[in-house]
Amino acid sequence: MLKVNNVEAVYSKIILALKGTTLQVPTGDIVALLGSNGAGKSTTLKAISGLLYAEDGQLTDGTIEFEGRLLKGLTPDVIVRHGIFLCMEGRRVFKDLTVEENLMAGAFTRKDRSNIKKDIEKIYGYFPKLQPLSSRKAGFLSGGEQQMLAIGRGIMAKPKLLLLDEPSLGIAPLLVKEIFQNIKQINKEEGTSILVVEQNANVALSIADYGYIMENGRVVLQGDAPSLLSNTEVKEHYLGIGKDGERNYRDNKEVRRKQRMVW
Amino acid sequence: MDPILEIKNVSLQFGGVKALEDVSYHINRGEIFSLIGPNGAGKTSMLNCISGLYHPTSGSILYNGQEIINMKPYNRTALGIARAFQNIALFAHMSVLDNLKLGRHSLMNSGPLSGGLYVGKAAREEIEHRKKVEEVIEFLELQDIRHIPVGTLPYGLQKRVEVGRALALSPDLILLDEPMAGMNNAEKDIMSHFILEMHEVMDITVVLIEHDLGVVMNLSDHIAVLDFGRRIGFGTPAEIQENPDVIKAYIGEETVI
Amino acid sequence: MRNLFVRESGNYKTSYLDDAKMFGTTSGKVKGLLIVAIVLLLPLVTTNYWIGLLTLCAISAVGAIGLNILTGFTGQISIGVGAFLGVGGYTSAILTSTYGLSFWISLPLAGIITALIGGLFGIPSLRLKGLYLAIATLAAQVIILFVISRWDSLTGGTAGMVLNRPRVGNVSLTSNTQYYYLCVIILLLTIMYATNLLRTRTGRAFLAVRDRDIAAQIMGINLFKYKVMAFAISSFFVGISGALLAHYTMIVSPELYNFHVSIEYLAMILIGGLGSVFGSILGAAFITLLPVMLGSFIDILAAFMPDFYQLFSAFKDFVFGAVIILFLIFEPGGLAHIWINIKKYFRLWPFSY
Amino acid sequence: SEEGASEGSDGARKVVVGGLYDITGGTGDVGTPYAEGEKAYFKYAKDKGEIEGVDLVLNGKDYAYSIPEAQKIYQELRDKEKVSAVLGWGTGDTEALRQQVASDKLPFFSASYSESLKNLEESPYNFLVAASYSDQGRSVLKWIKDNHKGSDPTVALLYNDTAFGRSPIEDIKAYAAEIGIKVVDEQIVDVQATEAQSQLLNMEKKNPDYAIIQETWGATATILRDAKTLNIDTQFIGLNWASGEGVITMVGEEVAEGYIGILSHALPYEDHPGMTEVEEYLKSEGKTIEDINQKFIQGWSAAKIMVAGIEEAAKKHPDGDITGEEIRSGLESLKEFDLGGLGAPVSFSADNHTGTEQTRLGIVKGGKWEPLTDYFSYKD
Amino acid sequence: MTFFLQMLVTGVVVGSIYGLVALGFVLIYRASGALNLANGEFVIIGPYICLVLITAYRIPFFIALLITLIFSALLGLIVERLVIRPIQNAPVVSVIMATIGLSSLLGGAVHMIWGHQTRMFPKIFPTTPINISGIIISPVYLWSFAIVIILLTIFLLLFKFSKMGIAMRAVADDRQAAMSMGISVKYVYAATWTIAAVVAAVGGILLGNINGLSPTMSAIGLTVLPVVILGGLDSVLGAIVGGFVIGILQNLAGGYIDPLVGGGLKEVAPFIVVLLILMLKPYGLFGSRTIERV
Ligand SMILES: Nc1ncnc2c1ncn2[C@@H]1O[C@H](COP(=O)(O)OP(=O)(O)OP(=O)(O)O)[C@@H](O)[C@H]1O
Ligand SMILES: Nc1ncnc2c1ncn2[C@@H]1O[C@H](COP(=O)(O)OP(=O)(O)OP(=O)(O)O)[C@@H](O)[C@H]1O
Ligand SMILES: [Mg+2]
Ligand SMILES: [Mg+2]
Repeated sequence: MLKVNNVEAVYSKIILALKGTTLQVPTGDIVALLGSNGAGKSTTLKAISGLLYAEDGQLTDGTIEFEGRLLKGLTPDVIVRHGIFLCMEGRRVFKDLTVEENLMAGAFTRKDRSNIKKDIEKIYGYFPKLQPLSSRKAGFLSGGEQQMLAIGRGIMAKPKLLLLDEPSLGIAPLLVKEIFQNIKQINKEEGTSILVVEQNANVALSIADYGYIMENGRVVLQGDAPSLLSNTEVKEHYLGIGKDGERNYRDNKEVRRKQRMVW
Repeated sequence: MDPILEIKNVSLQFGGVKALEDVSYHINRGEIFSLIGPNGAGKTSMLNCISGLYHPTSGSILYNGQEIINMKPYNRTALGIARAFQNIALFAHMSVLDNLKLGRHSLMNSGPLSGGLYVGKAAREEIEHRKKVEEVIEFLELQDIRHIPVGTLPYGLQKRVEVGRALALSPDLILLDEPMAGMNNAEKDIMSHFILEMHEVMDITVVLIEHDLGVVMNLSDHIAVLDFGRRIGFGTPAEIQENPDVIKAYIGEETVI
Repeated sequence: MRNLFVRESGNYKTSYLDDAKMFGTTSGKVKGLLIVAIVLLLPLVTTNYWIGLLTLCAISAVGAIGLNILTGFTGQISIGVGAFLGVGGYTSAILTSTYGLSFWISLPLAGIITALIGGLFGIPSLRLKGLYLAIATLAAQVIILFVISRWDSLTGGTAGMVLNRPRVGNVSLTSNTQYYYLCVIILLLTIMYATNLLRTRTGRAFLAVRDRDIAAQIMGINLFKYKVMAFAISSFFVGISGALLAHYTMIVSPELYNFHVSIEYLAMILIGGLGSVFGSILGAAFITLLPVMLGSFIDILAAFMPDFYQLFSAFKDFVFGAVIILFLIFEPGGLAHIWINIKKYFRLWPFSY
Repeated sequence: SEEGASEGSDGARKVVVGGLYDITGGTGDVGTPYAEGEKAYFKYAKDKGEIEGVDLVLNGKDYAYSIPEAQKIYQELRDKEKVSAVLGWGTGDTEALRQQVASDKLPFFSASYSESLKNLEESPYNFLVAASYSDQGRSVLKWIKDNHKGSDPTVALLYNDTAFGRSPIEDIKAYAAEIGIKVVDEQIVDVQATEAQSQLLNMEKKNPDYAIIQETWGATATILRDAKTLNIDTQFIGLNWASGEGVITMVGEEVAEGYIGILSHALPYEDHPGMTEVEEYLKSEGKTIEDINQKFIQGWSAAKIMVAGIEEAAKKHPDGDITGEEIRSGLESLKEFDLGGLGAPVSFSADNHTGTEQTRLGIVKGGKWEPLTDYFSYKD
Repeated sequence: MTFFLQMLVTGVVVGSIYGLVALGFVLIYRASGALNLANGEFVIIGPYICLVLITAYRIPFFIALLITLIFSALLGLIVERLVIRPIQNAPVVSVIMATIGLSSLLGGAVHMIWGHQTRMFPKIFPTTPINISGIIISPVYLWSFAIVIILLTIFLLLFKFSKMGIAMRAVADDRQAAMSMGISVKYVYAATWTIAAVVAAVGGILLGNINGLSPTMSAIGLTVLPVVILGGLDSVLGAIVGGFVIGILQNLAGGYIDPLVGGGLKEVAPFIVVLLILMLKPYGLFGSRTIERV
């Protein structure tokens, strides 16, 4: 349903962030996009949802195609109306709006306004922590609570394709699993296709059908989840399972040195 | 054992919400201490109480045995309590260098006069503190981005600068709020090493909030666990991993650590 | 209320500090000297009329730099500059005319007293933020002017007071050129101060307060102290500028310091470039000279169509507004930013750093 | 004209007079016709070759009633246009330029008739071409004294908080005391005021027989309107800027009916010998007296006096540039200079720049101003 | 007693007009977080157009009013499109600066088109004052009062029950995030500026009917600044309440304190009071406080 064909993107006309990225999201699938800091994951998502321009960025090459329609030149709001919704990196909740109002803002483009109340309850079902906070200004929420709210907004939008940028950021481990189960569930029940950017490769791949790995602006590796999980490269770098399988910092300093050189 | 920081029955309320409820624990000099708990448990609020941004509704906080509960934030910094924020709070358009220099603000003392005239003290001060700052840059390996405005750096590096700014204070106690959030494991490893070294080499006492239990269990000497603003566990990593409440509220049964 | 000074999107102005460092680097010093030389030689080549205008530019530049320290560096918008110019002017007027003090004593005193009053009206910044504070400063202006126009015994009320040009020994600086030199020298000192301030502890603290006051606190910055300090320092220069203006025009009266003056100064630093010392000067010159330029342009038009004179006079305002808007559209970074781009363009320019 | 005072066209001596107008500023409504009047007379005089061998130029600019702007423009007139005399406008700016014109030796008229300008030590180059505000006030008091029926009259003063508004107040109070009229109340009404009810009700408490208004048209209209609303029966009397056609159009006939004001100058529809010149000019421009108002006549008169001064100067100094100093002495030699009824005749001398103390009152009848008195001085 | 009541009533009705003008500020602030210093000019342009329609084209008042509002809406749209949108990514201070330029530009235009002299509206509202047991009100005031109340209710409902309310606040809060919600920032901006211009025009027409029209009338834009922050920059209700408070306060100050201090307080009092109130309530009476936490 989504086709990104070797896209190039620059910020402020100089910083080349994407150098020919190509990836696809088949209808009804969950696709994981992994990669280290600065790889260009967020940029890719921004490019898809048309938000690049707002950051003084541009697509200099390549095409993005959604359900056979080229998204070139469409403004973010139109793209959302076409059914692509991005949960932006770093939460970006509306500080001055209450939790409830934030969720309503998420449903802004929806026609079926009658169901909104019901769906808000559903969100509280997914994230019980938010229920008691419903009338509090979102700016006061804790980091994790804000993250939940951000994801909640995405679910409220009922998009065809949901783009999640690091949903597990700042979320407690128990909840991380829960959230990803919920994502899986939404994908099943609502048939929402999902493209998820994650640092926590384990969980991401655990629910994903397919995965891409980016390094400085390019897709360097791709494959279906199981194959990636078993890939040694991936294990070492993104699953953090050292050759000895266990991490231990306290001893052997030289490992530190070595690993730092990796940077 | 000699506690650098003692938290005694601290409670904090926001209108109806109890963010912290009668929390007590102590942090020993030179240790790495972790504060964990589910989202909204009150971890950041706790740090805010320590650094003076929130004022507890009751309780007391002793730093080196001195009551600091009524101290203004900027005075606590002067005592050597540094802080790196959960949501990056860098001065986005300033260079890495200037952000770090700002970290040393309370150690410098040139005023608007000497500064404006740029005579004697001010000039000398700038030079000598620049040296200190360079040490931090050296330590965190920020050399090649020294002059870049932090706003355009990728998230991971910004996190590192955030820590660097706290280190620039050459503090005795450093409060790190989720310094590894949004990093992949490789990057987490590196940050972990930095943390270890700042406590081993610079013997700084570290208070760490982190959701990656692997890291936490691995680095910490002691851990306090919060849930709904209450302390539900306190002890060594080993003890914490055995603590049923903690497992139930936070770790979860089948998590591999 | 979102931060009034930074764009929301990810890219940030980087020019603030670099600009300010203009005279900091060694090549900058060369440049500084060159500029000084040019400025000091100007009177030899231009007409008396132009010297007069340049004097006004220099005077408002001092004030603009002052305002920029408050608004550009520290992020406290002030629409009360007018009143503080007034305080400076009146202080000097009272000290020289009523108490017969020498200008050379009254000038610094004007600065200091304005600084005190400025600091006083800076106290609300303890609680007020952004536009609320801005309008509070407007209130300060209204109140100060009310007091001035009512304190007849001291200020001569609405009629105002007359002053004299300062004297060196027993020559009075009556000629435009002499006064021009005085103002330019003071401007140079102001520039030095501001640029240095910006690259040292206090300046950095100001910037921190502007961008993230909570984080600033954790850096060990006492918000209140620095905000009030910014108000005081800023007002000091505004006061100086006010005194210079008063002795130039040899009159002070409440009507001289109305709201529009405050807006003009705000315009200077916004057009010039927020947080840029150099920008403040460009802005001051721009806002002082543009109407004059337009004026002479109008005269040319009017020469052909005398009957349309009124129309043209209004046309002046129209164009003035249009120019400002076009500016912001094509160069939100302000004149200073344009300047930088120009310099980027002339890579090999002898004294570009 | 970069080179101001110099050989003009056809070898005539060129005299440039500067003008400070308010077209776009707070007093633009009266400032514009006044400026028109000044320009008109210069055009008229030039075309008619009023002064033998002298080429008259009026170079005026809009300063939008802002003092800083006035100062800038004055510099321009002095240094760029090289003017040798100035026709100014407002009280604030006239005051602000007083010292400068003195040190630059440029004769300065303005439409502001502050008593303070009479002081020759302080303002050696300012001339008053009509009765000062204070004299106007005194004349009003005198008129009240002479015409008031019944118990001794009480007066209130309404003005705004500016140099202009306060200019005559102290003198009025002093003179009132002198001739035994009680000033029972003073109220400040801002130039921009949307309503003046609190002031008027406070004034009403003192129930004065008369209220003297020193305002411009806008505030005057507000006062008269609210007075009507609150049906206050005080007789309002405006000084010259508070009277004139504008007030009537702004408040409407029935409210204006019976309002008294100083008519320092003639109204276009009055017939005076002086009007023939004006009509001549208007005809040449294809205009009628419908196109002008009293403020136009006021400007015209000021310009006429200035030109007369220049003429005297030209006579005295048959060749070379005509300097400000010479124009000043030229003006000082004007005696009982007759404006043909457009305004009171003026005389100046080396020790007196007060053109006249005479002025007159008018009253609104049926939506039109009618002279109530002839030109008179409170002294006689 | 009647004196007091008279002051009170006058205050309320004058205040209602302040409120209306203040509303213009609030609307713009809610969307752009900026202060529209051209509001004063917005206020005067409408009535001029209306006046031309009535006098030159002999169009009956209420139709003229309608056309005027459409004109004003267009004005708002054009301004948004040509001035505000191009700089929407610039810092708020730049937007404020732009409005300063705009005020000079529009002011000049008004002068060029309609000249300097004060123009009067033909009497639309009955002029004979209404006398309620000694308290006298001119009908224009009653009208404006009624209109303000109506507009207030409309807007409160709009913001309470339409998506527009949330959209506006979302945009002001974080433009980029708002876009990602599918909110069209363009649309929100255009809408706000349009509404603001219309509101201003209504205020201007009422004012024009009271005092007549002249370019200097734009000063009202500043007069109401204390009103705006007293009520709270982002509060519709605040604008109106603030208007009443200031209006009343002005008249009471004028009525009772002026005689003691020798007058002139009417213009200054609002600023003094606002300064004091702000020290107690830094975000005005109804303004929402900015949220900062780490
Ligand atoms: N607004 C911006 N202006 C300039 N450069 C930017 C901007 N945003 C991102 N970049 C640069 O683009 C590159 C890719 O950034 P991006 O945020 O896409 O990486 P990422 O994969 O999301 O990393 P992270 O895991 O830290 O989010 C980085 O080098 C970053 O510095
Ligand atoms: N200033 C405030 N006003 C109102 N409520 C607040 C405020 N600060 C924190 N809270 C509430 O207090 C609780 C604790 O917040 P805190 O940020 O300490 O959680 P946390 O442990 O840091 O969670 P996370 O791991 O998600 O960061 C949360 O429910 C939050 O909503
Ligand atoms: Mg990212
Ligand atoms: Mg937290």
